[in-house]
Amino acid sequence: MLDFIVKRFFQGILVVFLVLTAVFFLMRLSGDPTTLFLPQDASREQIEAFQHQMGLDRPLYVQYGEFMGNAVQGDFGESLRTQQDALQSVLDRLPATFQLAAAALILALVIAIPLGVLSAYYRNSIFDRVAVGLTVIGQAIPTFWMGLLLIFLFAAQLKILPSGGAGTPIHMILPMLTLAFYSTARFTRFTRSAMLDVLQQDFIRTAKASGTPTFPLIMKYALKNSLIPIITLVALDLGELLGGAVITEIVFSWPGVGRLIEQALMTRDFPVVLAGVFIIALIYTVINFLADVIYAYVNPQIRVK
Amino acid sequence: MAESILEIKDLKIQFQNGKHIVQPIREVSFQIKAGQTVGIVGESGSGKSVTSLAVMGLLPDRISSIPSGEILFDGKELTKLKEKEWRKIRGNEISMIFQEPMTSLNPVFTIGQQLSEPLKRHRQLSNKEQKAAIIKVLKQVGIPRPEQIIHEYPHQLSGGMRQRVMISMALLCEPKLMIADEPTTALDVTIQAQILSLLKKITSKKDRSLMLITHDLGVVAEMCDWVVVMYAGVIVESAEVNELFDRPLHPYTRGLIQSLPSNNERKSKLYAIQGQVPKPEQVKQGCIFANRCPLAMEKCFQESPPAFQEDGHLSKCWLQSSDEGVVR
Amino acid sequence: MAEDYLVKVQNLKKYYEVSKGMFKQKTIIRAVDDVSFSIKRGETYALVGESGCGKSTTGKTILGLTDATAGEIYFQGKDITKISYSDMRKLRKDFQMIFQDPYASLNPKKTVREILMEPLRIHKKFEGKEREKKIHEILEIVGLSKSHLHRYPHEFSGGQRQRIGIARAVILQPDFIIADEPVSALDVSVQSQVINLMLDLQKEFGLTYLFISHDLSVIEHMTDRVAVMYLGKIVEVAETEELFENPKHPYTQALISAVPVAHPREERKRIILKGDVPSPANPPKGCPFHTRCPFAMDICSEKAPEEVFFTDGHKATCHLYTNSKEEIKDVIRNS
Amino acid sequence: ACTEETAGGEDSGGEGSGDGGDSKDSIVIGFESDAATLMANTDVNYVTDAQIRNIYEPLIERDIETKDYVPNLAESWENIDELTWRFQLKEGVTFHNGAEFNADAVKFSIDYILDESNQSFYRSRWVDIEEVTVISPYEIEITTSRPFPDLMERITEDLLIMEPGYVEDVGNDTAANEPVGTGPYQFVEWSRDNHLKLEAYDDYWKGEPEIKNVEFRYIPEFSSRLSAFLSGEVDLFKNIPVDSVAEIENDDNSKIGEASSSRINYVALNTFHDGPLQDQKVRQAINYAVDVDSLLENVLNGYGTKITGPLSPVNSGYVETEDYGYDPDKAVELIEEAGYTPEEISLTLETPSGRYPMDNQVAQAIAAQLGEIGIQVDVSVNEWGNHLERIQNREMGDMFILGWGPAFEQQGTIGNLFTEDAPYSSFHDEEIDQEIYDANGTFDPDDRFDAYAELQRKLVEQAVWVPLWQQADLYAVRSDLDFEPRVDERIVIYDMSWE
Amino acid sequence: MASSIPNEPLIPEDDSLAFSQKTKAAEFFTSLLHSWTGLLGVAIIFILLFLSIFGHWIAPYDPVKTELTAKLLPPLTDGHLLGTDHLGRDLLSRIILGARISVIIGLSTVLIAGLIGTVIGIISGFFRGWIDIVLMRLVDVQLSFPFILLVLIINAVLGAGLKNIIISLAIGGWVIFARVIRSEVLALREKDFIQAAVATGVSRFEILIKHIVPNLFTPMIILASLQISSFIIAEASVSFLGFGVQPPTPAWGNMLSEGKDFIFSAWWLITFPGLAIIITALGINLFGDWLRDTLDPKIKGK
Ligand SMILES: Nc1ncnc2c1ncn2[C@@H]1O[C@H](COP(=O)(O)OP(=O)(O)OP(=O)(O)O)[C@@H](O)[C@H]1O
Ligand SMILES: Nc1ncnc2c1ncn2[C@@H]1O[C@H](COP(=O)(O)OP(=O)(O)OP(=O)(O)O)[C@@H](O)[C@H]1O
Ligand SMILES: [Mg+2]
Ligand SMILES: [Mg+2]
Repeated sequence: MLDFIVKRFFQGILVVFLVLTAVFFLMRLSGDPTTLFLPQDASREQIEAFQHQMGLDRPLYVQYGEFMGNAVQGDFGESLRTQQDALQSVLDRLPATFQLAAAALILALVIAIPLGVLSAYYRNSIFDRVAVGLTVIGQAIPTFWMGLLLIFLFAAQLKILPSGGAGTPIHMILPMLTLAFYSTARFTRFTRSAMLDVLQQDFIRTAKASGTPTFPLIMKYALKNSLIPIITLVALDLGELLGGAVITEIVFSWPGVGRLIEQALMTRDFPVVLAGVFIIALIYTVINFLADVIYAYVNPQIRVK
Repeated sequence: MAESILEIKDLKIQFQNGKHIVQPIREVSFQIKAGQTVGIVGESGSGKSVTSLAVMGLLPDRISSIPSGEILFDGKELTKLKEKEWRKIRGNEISMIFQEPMTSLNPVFTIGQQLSEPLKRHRQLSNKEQKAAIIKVLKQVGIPRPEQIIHEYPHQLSGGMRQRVMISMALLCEPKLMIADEPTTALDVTIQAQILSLLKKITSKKDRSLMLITHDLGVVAEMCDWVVVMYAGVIVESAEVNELFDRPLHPYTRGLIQSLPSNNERKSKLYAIQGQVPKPEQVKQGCIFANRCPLAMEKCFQESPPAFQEDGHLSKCWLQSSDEGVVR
Repeated sequence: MAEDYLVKVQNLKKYYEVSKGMFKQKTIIRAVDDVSFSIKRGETYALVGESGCGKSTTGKTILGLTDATAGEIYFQGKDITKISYSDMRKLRKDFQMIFQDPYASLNPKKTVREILMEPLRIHKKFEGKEREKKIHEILEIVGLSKSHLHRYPHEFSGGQRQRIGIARAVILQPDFIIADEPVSALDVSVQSQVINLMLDLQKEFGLTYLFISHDLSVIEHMTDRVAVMYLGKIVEVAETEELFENPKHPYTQALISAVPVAHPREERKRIILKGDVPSPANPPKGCPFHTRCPFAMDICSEKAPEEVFFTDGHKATCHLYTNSKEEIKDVIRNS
Repeated sequence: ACTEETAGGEDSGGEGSGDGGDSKDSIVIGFESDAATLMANTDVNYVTDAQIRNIYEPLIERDIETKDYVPNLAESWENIDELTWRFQLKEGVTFHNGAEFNADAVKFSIDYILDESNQSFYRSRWVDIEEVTVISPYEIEITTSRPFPDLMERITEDLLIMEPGYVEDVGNDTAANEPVGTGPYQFVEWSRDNHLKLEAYDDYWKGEPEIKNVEFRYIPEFSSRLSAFLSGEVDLFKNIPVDSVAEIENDDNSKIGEASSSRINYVALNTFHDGPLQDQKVRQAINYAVDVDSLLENVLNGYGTKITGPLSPVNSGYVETEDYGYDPDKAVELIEEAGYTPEEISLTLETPSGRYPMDNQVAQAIAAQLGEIGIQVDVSVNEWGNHLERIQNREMGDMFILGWGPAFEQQGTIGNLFTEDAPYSSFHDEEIDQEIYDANGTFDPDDRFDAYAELQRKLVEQAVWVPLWQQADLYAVRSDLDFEPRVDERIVIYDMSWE
Repeated sequence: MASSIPNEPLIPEDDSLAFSQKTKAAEFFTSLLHSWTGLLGVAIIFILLFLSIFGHWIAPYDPVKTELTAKLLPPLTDGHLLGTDHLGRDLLSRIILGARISVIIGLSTVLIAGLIGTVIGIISGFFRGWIDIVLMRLVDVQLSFPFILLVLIINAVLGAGLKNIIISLAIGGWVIFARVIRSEVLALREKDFIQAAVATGVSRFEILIKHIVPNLFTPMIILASLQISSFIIAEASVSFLGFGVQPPTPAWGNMLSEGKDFIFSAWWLITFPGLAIIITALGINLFGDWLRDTLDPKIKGK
C-alpha cells in the first residue's frame, strides 16, 4: 500500500513536471506577449525594455531553468496582465470551478445512474430506446450550443434565470445544466452498458436461482458491480469538468479556472497559463489517484487485506 | 413411478434472436423420482443447460419461450408460473449448482452475504440464526474455518472451495431437487473427485433428488441412478445406469461408450463417431443422428423415430422398431 | 544410447514475475522449477498434472516461445536456449506445436490456405505448384478437403479447427511436436477422431510427441512414457503402463484413483486429496506435495526429496522411498 | 471565497432587477472582461481604465466638446521653460481613507509609473520625465529630459492620483485589490472575473454622486451580455454589434447610446515588402476602389463616422483632407498607369475578429469590393495576439485592418504610425519620417499645427492607407438612465443619474 | 472528449470478427437492414459525403458572396431557404459547403491521430520494454490534461486555420488510439495464433505486419468511427472560441461563432449550423455504435 502510494506519488510528480515542461515550451513558441500588454504606440526601445524587465530576452533554457526552479517552490511568477501572483490567481478561481463541477457531476450521476440501470434492465424496450436515443443525441450536441440554447430559452425568452455570472445558487443553474448534459449522456450510456455486462454474468443467474427478486437483484447485486467501472469514468469526467469547462465558463461568465486559462492563453499571460496548467494537471493526477484508491476500496478483488 | 419429483413432458424451447428462431430443445421428456440422481449426458450444445434453466425458470426473458410441453414439479406445472411464484420455488424447492464456480459468485460480496440470500428470501431467520445455518452447511460441505470464510470474498477462495460454496448455497434451504450443471468440468481431477464424493454423500443422505448434467460418461457411471442421453435437443436414450452401460441401445450412446479410451485397447485406434453435432438450425427431417450413424438406414433420413420403450429403457432409434428387431 | 534422445531438458526453470493488483508487490511465480527429462525419438512422452502446475510453460519454453529462466534444452544434441531468435527460426521447421484452444490458435484473418502456406514460405520449402500440392495433401491427411482452402477459421467447428492446427504443425514434417492439451476443448465424439489422427500421423511421419494433458485416460491410451508434474516439479516418471499399474508417488496414486470409472459397477478405491494445489507463487517448503499428501511425514515439510530410481527408468521424487522399503509399507498400512 | 461571492451576489440581484422605481440609486454595468488590476497607472487597457477612473482622478481633464484641458485636481499649470512644468493643486480634497490630497500624492503617482519594479505599462510613455519635485504641499514641478510637448496629454490621459500613505502601508498587492483614490466612488468588493462593487464616496469634493451603488459585472460573451441586459440584470454596456442595435431599440426599457469615438479604423497598405503596394498609384487605386460609404451603410448599418485622412476630427490638429471617394474606373486607370492590370494583382488582407466593430466582415466586404475591379484578395483572420505580433515583427502581408486610439494629440497618431520605427501602418517614407521628426520637436503650438496639417495632406496624397471611419461606440442603455456616451470611451458614473 | 474515454470495451472477440469475403458483405448488409439506427447513421453519412463532394454544384448560391443589401434575411425569404447571414450570404449554401470542412476535419484528424496513435500503440505494445514505458508516460502526460485546453494551447502556438486545427486536434486525439491499440496488441501478442506463428519461425517483423496489424483493423475502424464526431464537435468548439477555421471559409463552427452574436436577432444563424453539427455527430455516432455492435459480439451479447 505504502509502496503503491510512493510509486504513484513519484509518477504524479513526473507527469506534472512533464506537462509543465511541454506547456512551457509550447507557450514560448506561441509568441511574444509584449505587444499585447504595451500600448500600441510603444516604441522599439520600450518594447525591448519590457522584454528585458519580464526576462523574455534571455535564452530559453535560462528562462526554463529559472521557471522550474521557482515553480518547485510554488512560485509561478506574476501574471503579466494583473501582476498578481499567478498561482494565487488560479487558486482564487478554483472554488468557483469546483462548485460548478461538483454540482454538474452530482446532477449527472443522479439522473444517469437510475436511467442507465432502468435502460439496461428493460433492454430493447421503448423506454430503453428512448433513453439510448437521448444519450446519443446528448453526445452529439456541442456544449456551447447547448449553453446558447439554454440562455436563449431561460434567460432571453422566459427571463426566469440569469444568463451568466456567479453569486447566488440561481446563477449556477444554467451552467450546471449545460455541463451536466454531456456527462449525463455519457454516464447513462456507460451505466447501461456496464449493467448489461453485469446482468449477463453468471453470478446474477446464481442470485436469481436463489430466489432473489428483481429489485434487490438490480440495486444490490448488479449495481454494485457496475459502479466499480463507473468510478473510473466519473474520475475522468470530474477532471474534464474541472479543467475542460472553458466553454461553459465563458458562455455563462463563470469566474472559473478554465476561463482564466483561456483568457491567459489569448493574452499570452505565460505565468497564469502555466500555473493553471499546473493546478489542472495536479488535480487530474490527484483525482486519478483517488479514483484508484476508491476503486480498490470498492473492488474487493484488488483490495489489500 | 408415483413419487416423481420432476416430470418433463414433451418440452420444446425456442429462442428468437431478431428474426432468427432456433429450437435447441425439441422433444424432451423424462422424470426424476424422489431420491434419485439422474444424469443428463450429451455433447456440447445438445441442450442440457437450456433444459435445466427451463426447470429453474431462468431462461432469458423475452427472447426465449416454451411453445409446448410441461414441467411438473411436485405435481405443479411450472411453465406457466408467474415470476413471483417462481421466486418461492427457486433456491427453496429447487436449487442449482452452476458449471463455473469462478464466475458464479458475485465478486463484490462476501461469501456470507451471498449465502444469506436464499435464507433471507425463503426463511424468516434472525441474523444469528442465519449465520448459524450458513456455518452449518459450510461445515457440511467440508469447508474449513467457515467462521472466517463467510467474511471472505470469492476471489480469495480456490476453485474447489468456491464450488463447495455453490453447493452449500444450493443446500441451504433443503430443496427437494438440486440441479448441478457440469459441476466438475472446470475443476482439476483431484478436486473433481473431492466434489463428486461430496455430492454423493449429500444425495445419499435423506432422499434428495439430483439432476446431474455432464458430458462425461465416467461421471455418470460414478454418480447416477438413471441416465438420460441427449443429442441435439432430443432425448435419444434413457435408462437405468447399469442397464445403459450394459446394453446401450442407441448407436449414439453406444458410440459414446465405445469411444472412451478405457474401452479401447491401448495404442489402438479409438472408436470414433464420425462427423460432428449439428447446430440447432441445421437439423433436418429424419433422425437427427442419421448423418453420423454407422447403421443408418433409408428410413432414418426420412422419418424421425418415436421413443421405443422396453422395461423403462427408452431409445429413439428405428433399430428398435419391431420389424427390424432389436440389435444385440 | 544418449543419441537416442531427441529432446533433453536439464534443470529447466521458468519464473514469471507478476504484480498482482495495484497495491501488491511483485511476486515470483515458479511455473517450472528445476525440471529435467528426456524424450526418445519416436516416442510419445506425456506431461500430466493439474491446472497451473507448469505443463504448458514447459512446452512453450522448449519451443522457445518464452525464454527459460535457467537450464538447458538440447534438441538433437544442440542446446537451443542459447541461440538467437533468428537462428532459432531456422530450427523451427523441426519442431512444432499444437495448441489447446482451437479457437484462439488460428489467425481469424487468414484463410486455411494462407495458414498452411506460411510455414512453407518461411522455410522456403518447395516451389509454387508443389506447395499447393503439399497443402492439398496435408489437408486430405487431416481429413479436410480442397473446398476448405479458402475459408476462414470461424467457418469451421472446433474439431475441424484442431485438424487445421495439426495440419499446420505437421506440414513441414517436423521431428518433434508438442501437443498442449490438443483434445481437452473438444467434444467427446470429436476427441477420439483427433486422437486417432495424431496416432496416424505419428505412424506415418515417425513423429515424436510431447503430449501435455490432464486427462489420464487419454494419456494411458496413447503415450509411451509419462512425467507427472506437481507445482512446477516433476514428481514421477515411468513408462505408461508401469505408471498406471504401479504408481509410486502418492500424488500419482491419487491422480490415477481420481479418474472416474468407466462402468457403474466398477469399484475403485479412492484417495481423496485434501485441500487445493498451493499457489506456485508461494510453494510449500520441503516436498511441495506434503500439504496434501496422505502419507506426509515430518521430513516432508523440511527437506525436498531426492529422486529415487526403480526398475526400467521408473523414478519418483518422494521421501517414502528414500527410507527403507519396510518403513514405507508401514506408513502405507497405517494410513 | 464562495461565501463571499454568495453574500455579494444576493444584494446585487436585488439591485440588478432594477424595478425599484424612483428609489433607484444603483447601477450594474456589463463589461466584456475584468479589470486587470485596480491599481492606478498600471494597465493601459481601456477596460481597466474605464472602471478605475470612477475611483481615482486625474490632475487635468479634457473637455470633450472643446478638447481643451480643464483643471481637476490641478487648479492651474504653467510652462516654466521647455523642460519644466509647474502645477498648482487643489486644496481640501481627501482620499477615501481620509488622507489629504497634496503634492506628495502627485509625486508618488508619477514616481510609481517611473519605478521599473512596478512594471507599469505606462512607463514607456513617461521615460522622458527627469524629475518630479514637491515645491510646496500644493505645488509641484516636473522636469523633462528633452522638450516634451506631449506631457499635458500624458498627464490628462494617463496619470491618476494614488494615496501614497495607503499604498506604502498595505503594499502594492493589497492596494491593487482594494484601491483608494479621491474619486466619486470608493471600493467595496472585487471578485475577479465576476464583479467589482463600488459605493458613493460621501465626501467627494465635487459633491455626492447621485447613483450610490455601482457594480461592474464581467460577461465575456456578447450574447450573454445582451441577454443579461434584456432581462434587466445589467443596466448599461458598451460595444454592441451593429446588427443587434435593432434588438435593443425594440425593447421598451432600453435605448441605444451612440458616440463617435476618437478610435479610428483603417486598412494598412504594407510598403515594407516589395510588391505593387510600394507604388503610390496602386495605393491610390485601392483608395478609389474601396467604397467606404457603402461599407459604413451596409456592414456597419451607418454606425461610424467616415474619415478621409490620418486623423479624425476629434484629434487636436485635425485638418480636413481630400476624400478619394469611390471611383472604380479611376482605380483601374491608376493601376494600369502603374504598369499592372488589376487581375494580376493578388493581395492578402489580414484582420482580427471581434476586436473592432464588424472587423472581419468589413475585411470580407473590402475583399469583395476590390474583387469587383479584378484584384484578387484573400482574407485571413488572425487571433488578436498574433495579429499584433505579426505587425510588430513586420511579418504582415499586403494589407491589414487595425484600429488606433483613443488619441487626441496629432503626434500620438501620426508620430506613432508613419515613421519607420512604428510598424502599425507599415508605411514608411524617408521624407515623411523627417517631417514628422521635425514637427514633433516644434514647441510653438501654431507652427506645430501647420506642420501637422501639411503632413496630413501629404499622407493623404501618398495614400498611405485606406482611412475608414471613426468607430461608433454603441451602448445599450436602460431607457430611464441619464447617460451621455463620451468620445473617449470613459464611463463616468458621476455624470449619470436615473430619471 | 479525451474522455473519448474507454467508454465501452472495444476489444472484439476475434472469432466472430472475421467474415469471409463473400459472406462479409452480405452479413454486413443484412445486419444493417435490421438496424434502423445503423441505417439512419449510414444515410446521414452518405448525405454528408455527397454534400462534401458535390456541394459546389448543389449549393443554390455562392457561399462566400456577400450581398450586403440582403443581410439577415429570415428563412424562406427571397429564395433563401434558410435565410442569410449578416453579410447577406445564403445560409443554406454555407451549410452545404460547410459539410466539406467538417468531413475534411473529421476524416483527416482521425486519419492522422489514428495513424500516429496506432503506430505508437503498436510500437509500445509490441516491443514493450523501455520504449513502452516512455511512450506510455507520454500518454499519461497528455491524459492528465483536458482535451479542449490542450487543443487550445496548441492552437495558440500554431495559430488559427484549417490546417492548424487539424494538427492540433490530431495531437490532442492520438492518445486514445495509442491506448486502445496498445492494449489490443498486448492482448494479441498473447494469443495462441501469434505463438503459433512464432513457433513456425515467422520473423518478428512479419508477425507484426502479417499477423498483428490485420487484426487491428476492426478495433481501429470502430474507434475511428466513434472518434470522428468528437473531433467535429471539438473543431466547432475551438472555432467558437475564435480559433479553428477562419471566415470567410464556411465551416459550421465558425458560422456558429459568427452567428452567436445574433442569438437574439437572427436565431437561424446559430440554429441551422448547430443542427448540422448535431445531425452529423448523431449520424456518425449511430453508425459507430452499430459498427461496434456488429463487429463486437461482446456487446451484441447473448
Ligand atoms: N440465449 C440463447 N439464444 C440462442 N440460442 C441459445 C441460447 N442459449 C442456448 N442456445 C442454444 O441452445 C443450444 C443448447 O445449448 P445448451 O447451453 O443447453 O447446451 P449444453 O448441452 O448445455 O452444452 P454445453 O455442454 O456446451 O454446456 C445451443 O445450440 C445454443 O446455441
Ligand atoms: N505469462 C505468464 N505470466 C505470469 N504467470 C504465468 C504466465 N503463464 C503462466 N503463468 C503461471 O505459471 C503457472 C504455470 O502455468 P501453465 O500454463 O504452465 O500451467 P499448465 O500446467 O499448463 O495449466 P493448465 O492445465 O491450466 O493449462 C501458473 O500458475 C500460471 O498462472
Ligand atoms: Mg451447458
Ligand atoms: Mg496449459
